[in-house]
Amino acid sequence: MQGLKDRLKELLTDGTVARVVGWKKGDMPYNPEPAVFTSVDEMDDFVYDGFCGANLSKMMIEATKLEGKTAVCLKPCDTYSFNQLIREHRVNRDNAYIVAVGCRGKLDIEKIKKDAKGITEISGTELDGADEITVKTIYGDKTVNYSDVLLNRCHVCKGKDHMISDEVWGESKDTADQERFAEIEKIEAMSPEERFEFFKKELSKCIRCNACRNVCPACSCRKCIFDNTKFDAQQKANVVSFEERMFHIIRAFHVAGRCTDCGECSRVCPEGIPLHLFNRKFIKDIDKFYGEFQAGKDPEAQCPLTDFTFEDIEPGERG
Amino acid sequence: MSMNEEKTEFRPLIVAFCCNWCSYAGADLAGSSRLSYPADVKIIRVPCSGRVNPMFILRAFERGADGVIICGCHPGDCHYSTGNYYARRRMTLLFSMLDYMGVENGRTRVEWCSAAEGVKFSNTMNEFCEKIKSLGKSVRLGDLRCKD
Amino acid sequence: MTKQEIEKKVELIKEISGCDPYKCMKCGKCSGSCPSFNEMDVKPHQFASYIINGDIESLVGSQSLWKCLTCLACIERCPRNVQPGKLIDAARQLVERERGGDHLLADDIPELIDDDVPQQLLVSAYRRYRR
Amino acid sequence: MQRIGVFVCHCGTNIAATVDVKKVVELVRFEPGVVFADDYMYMCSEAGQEKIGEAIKEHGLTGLVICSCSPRMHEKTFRACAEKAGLNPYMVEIANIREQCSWIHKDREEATEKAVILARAAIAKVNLNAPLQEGESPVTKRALVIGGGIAGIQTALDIADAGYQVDIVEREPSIGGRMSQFDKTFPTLDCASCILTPKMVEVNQHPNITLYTYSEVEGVSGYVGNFDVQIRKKARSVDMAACTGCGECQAKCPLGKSGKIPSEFDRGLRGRSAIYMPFAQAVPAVPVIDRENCTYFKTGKCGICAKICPSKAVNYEQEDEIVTVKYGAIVVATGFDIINLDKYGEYAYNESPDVITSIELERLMNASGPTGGHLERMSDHKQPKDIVFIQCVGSRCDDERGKPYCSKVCCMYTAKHAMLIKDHWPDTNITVFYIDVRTPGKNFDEFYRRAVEQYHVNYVKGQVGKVIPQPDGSLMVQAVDMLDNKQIMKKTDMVVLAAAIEPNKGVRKIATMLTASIDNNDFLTEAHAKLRPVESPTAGIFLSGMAQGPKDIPETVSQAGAAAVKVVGLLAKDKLKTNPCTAKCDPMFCNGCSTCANVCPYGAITYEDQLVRGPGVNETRRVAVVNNALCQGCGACTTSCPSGAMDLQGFSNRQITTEVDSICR
Amino acid sequence: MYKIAIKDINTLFSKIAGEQELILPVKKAGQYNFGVYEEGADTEGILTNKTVKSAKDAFFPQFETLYNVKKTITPADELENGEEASGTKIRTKLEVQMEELKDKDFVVFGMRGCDVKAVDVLDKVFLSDPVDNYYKARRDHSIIVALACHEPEESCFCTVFGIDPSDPKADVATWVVGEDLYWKPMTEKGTKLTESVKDILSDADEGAIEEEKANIKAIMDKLPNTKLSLEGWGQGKTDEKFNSEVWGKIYNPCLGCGTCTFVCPTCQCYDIKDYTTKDGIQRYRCWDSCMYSDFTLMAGGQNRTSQLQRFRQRFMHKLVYFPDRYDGMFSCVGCGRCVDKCPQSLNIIKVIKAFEKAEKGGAV
Repeated sequence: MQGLKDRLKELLTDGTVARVVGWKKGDMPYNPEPAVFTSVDEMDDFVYDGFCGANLSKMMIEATKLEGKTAVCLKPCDTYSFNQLIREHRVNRDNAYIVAVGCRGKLDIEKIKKDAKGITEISGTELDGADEITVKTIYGDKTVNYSDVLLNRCHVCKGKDHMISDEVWGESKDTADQERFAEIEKIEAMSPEERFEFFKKELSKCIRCNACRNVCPACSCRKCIFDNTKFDAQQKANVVSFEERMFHIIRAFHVAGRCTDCGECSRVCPEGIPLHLFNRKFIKDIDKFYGEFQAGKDPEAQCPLTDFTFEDIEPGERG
Repeated sequence: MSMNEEKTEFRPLIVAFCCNWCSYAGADLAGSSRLSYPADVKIIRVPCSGRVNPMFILRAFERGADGVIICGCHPGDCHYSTGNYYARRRMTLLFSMLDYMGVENGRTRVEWCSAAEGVKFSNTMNEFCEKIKSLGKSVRLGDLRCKD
Repeated sequence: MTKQEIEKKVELIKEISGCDPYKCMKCGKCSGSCPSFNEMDVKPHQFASYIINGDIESLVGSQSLWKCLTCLACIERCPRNVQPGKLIDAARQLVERERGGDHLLADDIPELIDDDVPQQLLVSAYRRYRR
Repeated sequence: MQRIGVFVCHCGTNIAATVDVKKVVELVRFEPGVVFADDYMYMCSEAGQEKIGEAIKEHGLTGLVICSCSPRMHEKTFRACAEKAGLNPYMVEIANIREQCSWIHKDREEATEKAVILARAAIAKVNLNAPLQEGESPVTKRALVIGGGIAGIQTALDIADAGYQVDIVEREPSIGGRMSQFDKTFPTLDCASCILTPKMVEVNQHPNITLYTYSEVEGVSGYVGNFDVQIRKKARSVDMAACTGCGECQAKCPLGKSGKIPSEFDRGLRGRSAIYMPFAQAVPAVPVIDRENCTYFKTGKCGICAKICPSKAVNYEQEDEIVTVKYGAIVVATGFDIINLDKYGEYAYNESPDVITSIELERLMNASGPTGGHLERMSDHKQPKDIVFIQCVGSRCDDERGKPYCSKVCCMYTAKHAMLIKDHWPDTNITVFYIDVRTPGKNFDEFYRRAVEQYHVNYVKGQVGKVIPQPDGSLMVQAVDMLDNKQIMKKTDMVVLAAAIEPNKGVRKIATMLTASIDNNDFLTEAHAKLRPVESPTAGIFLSGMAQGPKDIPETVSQAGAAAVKVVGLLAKDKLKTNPCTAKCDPMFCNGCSTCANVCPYGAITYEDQLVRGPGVNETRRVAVVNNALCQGCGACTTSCPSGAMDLQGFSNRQITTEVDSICR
Repeated sequence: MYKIAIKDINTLFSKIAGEQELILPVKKAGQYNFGVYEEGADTEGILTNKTVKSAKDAFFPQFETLYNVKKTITPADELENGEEASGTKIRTKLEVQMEELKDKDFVVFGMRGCDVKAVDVLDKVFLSDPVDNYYKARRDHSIIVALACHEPEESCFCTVFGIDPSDPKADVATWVVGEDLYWKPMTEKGTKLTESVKDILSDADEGAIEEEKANIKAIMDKLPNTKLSLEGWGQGKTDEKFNSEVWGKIYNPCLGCGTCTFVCPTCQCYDIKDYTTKDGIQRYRCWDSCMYSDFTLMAGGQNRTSQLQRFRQRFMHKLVYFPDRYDGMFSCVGCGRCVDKCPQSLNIIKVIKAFEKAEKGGAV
């Protein structure tokens, strides 16, 4: 981490970049926040460890509008999002300096907290840390395996390769140990009634805070259609079950073919709704109906929803 | 007594989005050929099936529709050459998602119907109405507030 | 035969053959191709109209059924996909089924095979007499 | 708030019989925005329209809802009526209570209820309508004709004669097309080149016509009135200005005599030189060098043509040239070809040189053809004594080998061939195997009957199953005579196949460039099969000749004239009115993500950096811009736009949503 | 002072729920949230886990209908004798149907010290003139059974606002001590409720809870954020804090989502909207968030147009404007929910610390 910090400071000092988009040390051992650093002094608070799960590519929409280059730390999965943003002309590639940082999977604090309240210190979460991490709490100390408390998305990791970079720092690890579509298939195998009950239960928790939307790098609209008074779609009435469904279906639909499956939506949901189940369903369908497609892999590839073939299957057919 | 029976019979509310060039004309042909279909079907004219935003479909369900059908030109015949191809992909994904969420498969449908297919239009509408009647009132996608 | 019986048989022929006799445009290419034409009392180009007109009795009673070599020439060349060969094969199966001779048991087969039987005939027989 | 007038039409009893018109009027009177509601026997009649006009003035109406027949029927009428009374025509909406209500429902109560709902939806929509102005775009007064066959030639001449500039792009070295290959034409039997050549010359000399031969359309952009077309002028290797057309070069070309290069014009029945004019009367009379076969281009040696050319016109250094020209209208006259017969093994076309297609027969009978007009078998150059004609080879075919349609001209040209042969060599025995003889047309059936009655051509109802080449060089034809119910085994000297015709292969590429639609058989689609038969659905694109469907020469010429009139009608305008129901981008919401441009079939969306100012926003950013003249209003972009920035005027998101709401109320 | 064995706690809930509505933490799809108690519900973990949203919904629901307007149209031929259709052949009528106010008592169980204090904050807003009838009705009928925090978490900092998590002030206070839940009525309402469930409670000694209280205090002392200083915040600080450059440095990661405002027990902003129904409109109100770009949006595009302004607004309101308006009372109760839930790990503690650091001259 120190090496990375030094390198970023160097980039700032030698004028290669005007600012750095990275993570800032939190006030607790596990809550670093995404931040923009503009000076070497500020960089003292820079941190990169297992809790730096946030996908910083979306911050580059604003950052690359500013004068001078912006350095950004992107993990392998974040680079897909960045590529997708390039494709949609949302970031200015020329104004970005991509430091591709290594990743051995990111940690889910909720999983750690499940049996560790009153955390005061966590050690061993750095990129080159051990397989075990130590959690100190006021109620006693605990150790857990790094791989046991990964974010769900890391279990279906897309791989350790960065899709775009200007320089690479650190080693990455492919943490995939689960079938990407296993969760989807499990739901598909349920009866329609069971599926309906499942989603009703999950979605009824939704508080319409819009965290999923606002964190999503594909939801990069300047103004969301749900905030667009012209569409007459704005609603904040969360208890009306239809609203959440409409919101989540349409949100997933709008990012279909553009979603890189970065998993930020599920990570940030305050109610723990597995929102990726919607996006991943579309990805699965697209793969099945129109051939395999990974958004953000190739910035030139045509999005499946703005494309067609004469032989496409008919709606309602299940392939 | 017969009055009561009539009232309890379920009359579905069906919204049909028809493209101006083929299906709307097909509906007109069904009309001028006096091919009847239930009055439960209400047609909204759109320039092209590619104009049908999934939000319109969900909106219809939100407001109490029991079934939504989208009619467009046959693939290859789109007045705008490609609109229905995009619509086909969009609707394929949307319908699959609705199915995935446990909404009854069959409340939504896409049918390609040309300006010459008045018979097909009428048959399709009759069939779709029957299907929706068999599924009953849409509950899973409806907005609770729309209920009386 | 009653009207219902005829209809049933027509349906059966259509089902077995998978062909639509109504597509015939009476071009005669089948008869122009048929090696057994002179042997037949009902000519290949007439098959479709016999079925359309419901004259099943004459068709199944005709010699043509047993004169067709199943050479597939008419099936190959029919421009309308009516494929008279398949129609006549279907009529033949209809007769065979009524006679109860519409299937072979695996145990019966060795007896039937002698060295002169061409492989193709066996395959053709299997196809025709399977349940 | 709008001031809406609702007018409910009885349509005699068409509507009133099943819909309680008076009740509809009463029930919609209280809808938001409605200030006036009335009914009338025939709303579209003069009196009905007057009533509407008066109401607009008297009640200060800002919007109209007409509950009547389909908008496809009378929307235009009522829009014009509104405009006459000073109301923007796009403030009119039609509730279709005839085709989609009264005509299909029997129960009066039910129909009335539905009529009210449809009216309400229309009212809700009008509440959100905004006046739209038709835009204007200028018209470039020059037309392009793609294809220089008889269809293209006639269209170009007619346009040029009307006083407009017109260019012809022809892929081959000469114009003339298929007709120049023919010997005689039915039903009058005049010589094809006698009637075509003068037209070709006229084209060449017409001050208003520019010829681009040996050229291809490379790219098309723009829209009706304003097309930009890139034309590739392939390197001819001969200076058009210097060449006198003396023909020395082709006479001296060493490859000329070898017969190694099959002549395309003669359908491969003889060879040609590497520097060549396809035929003697070629226009322009300037040869081209076929670089693929020319020894000079292959090995760098030879160069005889350049040496002997008296006017030093041969130029090996010439390169392809691309010119971009502006046009107001484009006519597609790409013509036809016959299908490939590889899949028809039973006719032995690839096996025997004496099985030929009808076009080959044309060349064989043509005085300027490979045999000098003497009919002979290609195998032994003997004159055939017995000829069999087979009709419908690949036409009316339901499988993938052929075409499902009737090729339309074969029956007539076969009768023509039979008669011509009988005329020259009366003792030739001719048999025609046919499925049906189709001769609708002026003097057509008489023509066919003459072949039977006067020339005793043997017409046999039945088809040939197989043609078997015999060791002695003859052909055995196995066929059926369906009327005699006899199979025929017939020995003959020559078999002529009436192969199905199909659109020229290049048409698919051209149609894609023009965004003109084609049908499953690759024929260009008309805007309307009956009412707009020479126009493509894409504005500014017109159809002429076989590219649109099988037809004979008189029909082609009349269609060519019709297309020309349509073109002239377009070019005569200084400005075009554009459809105002186009897409519109709200820069405040636009992400500049290019999704909409990806789905636009007309290339109507471009991106530019625009200064966007609004609450909290003051920056220059990439936003979508719609070209109103190009946009046809399909709305594909609006659905693909995730932020809802793109909207369609006349069918806006809010308008459709409100219709949905209103119907589902 | 009473007690009940925790293993029998469902009996207590059943009893309460039998007499009136009971709202308590409910586990649904892996998350705890306040909800209506249903017979036989799984109450495992509800005594120790923090809910995602606070109990605010019980008094000020995220969505509530205010009234309906109904339009009826009667054709003339259907009018009853004596009714008159004036002018036209149809009579239309508009009716306003007020939503009924809460008129039955209900119990909220399991609110912590912070949540209870948060209700005081809401009271200031909704019960001062003009009084909000919908809120008042709910408050009048609510009986709060609070629960001392058995296991405070590292995000907790209620003591900063003078709240004692070991001794919640409510109608009834309860403590988890060993295998038992101790129960102490504190108000008249509380005593009445206790009377109704007395037969399933047993008498207990007050001494037992003293140890639990001391425990809780000791834990609170050890927690990292309980020493936070509020110096420099409160009344009269508007100009100084509003114009500070610190905001510009720290707002950046804020997504502008509404998570913090929706999980907050004291955020009280709402929006009122109309929904078109079959035959009229329904006027409802729902929570709004000052983090949203369409919050208090006016025709001209105002009010706050940048995320910096919106971000500043929320914390200024909690720590400066509210104290200014209500005698120094902060509208944060240190429950720590926003600390737990912010997608970007941004929170009020970081804001306060950033200002502290900046005032000491450090880089922010």
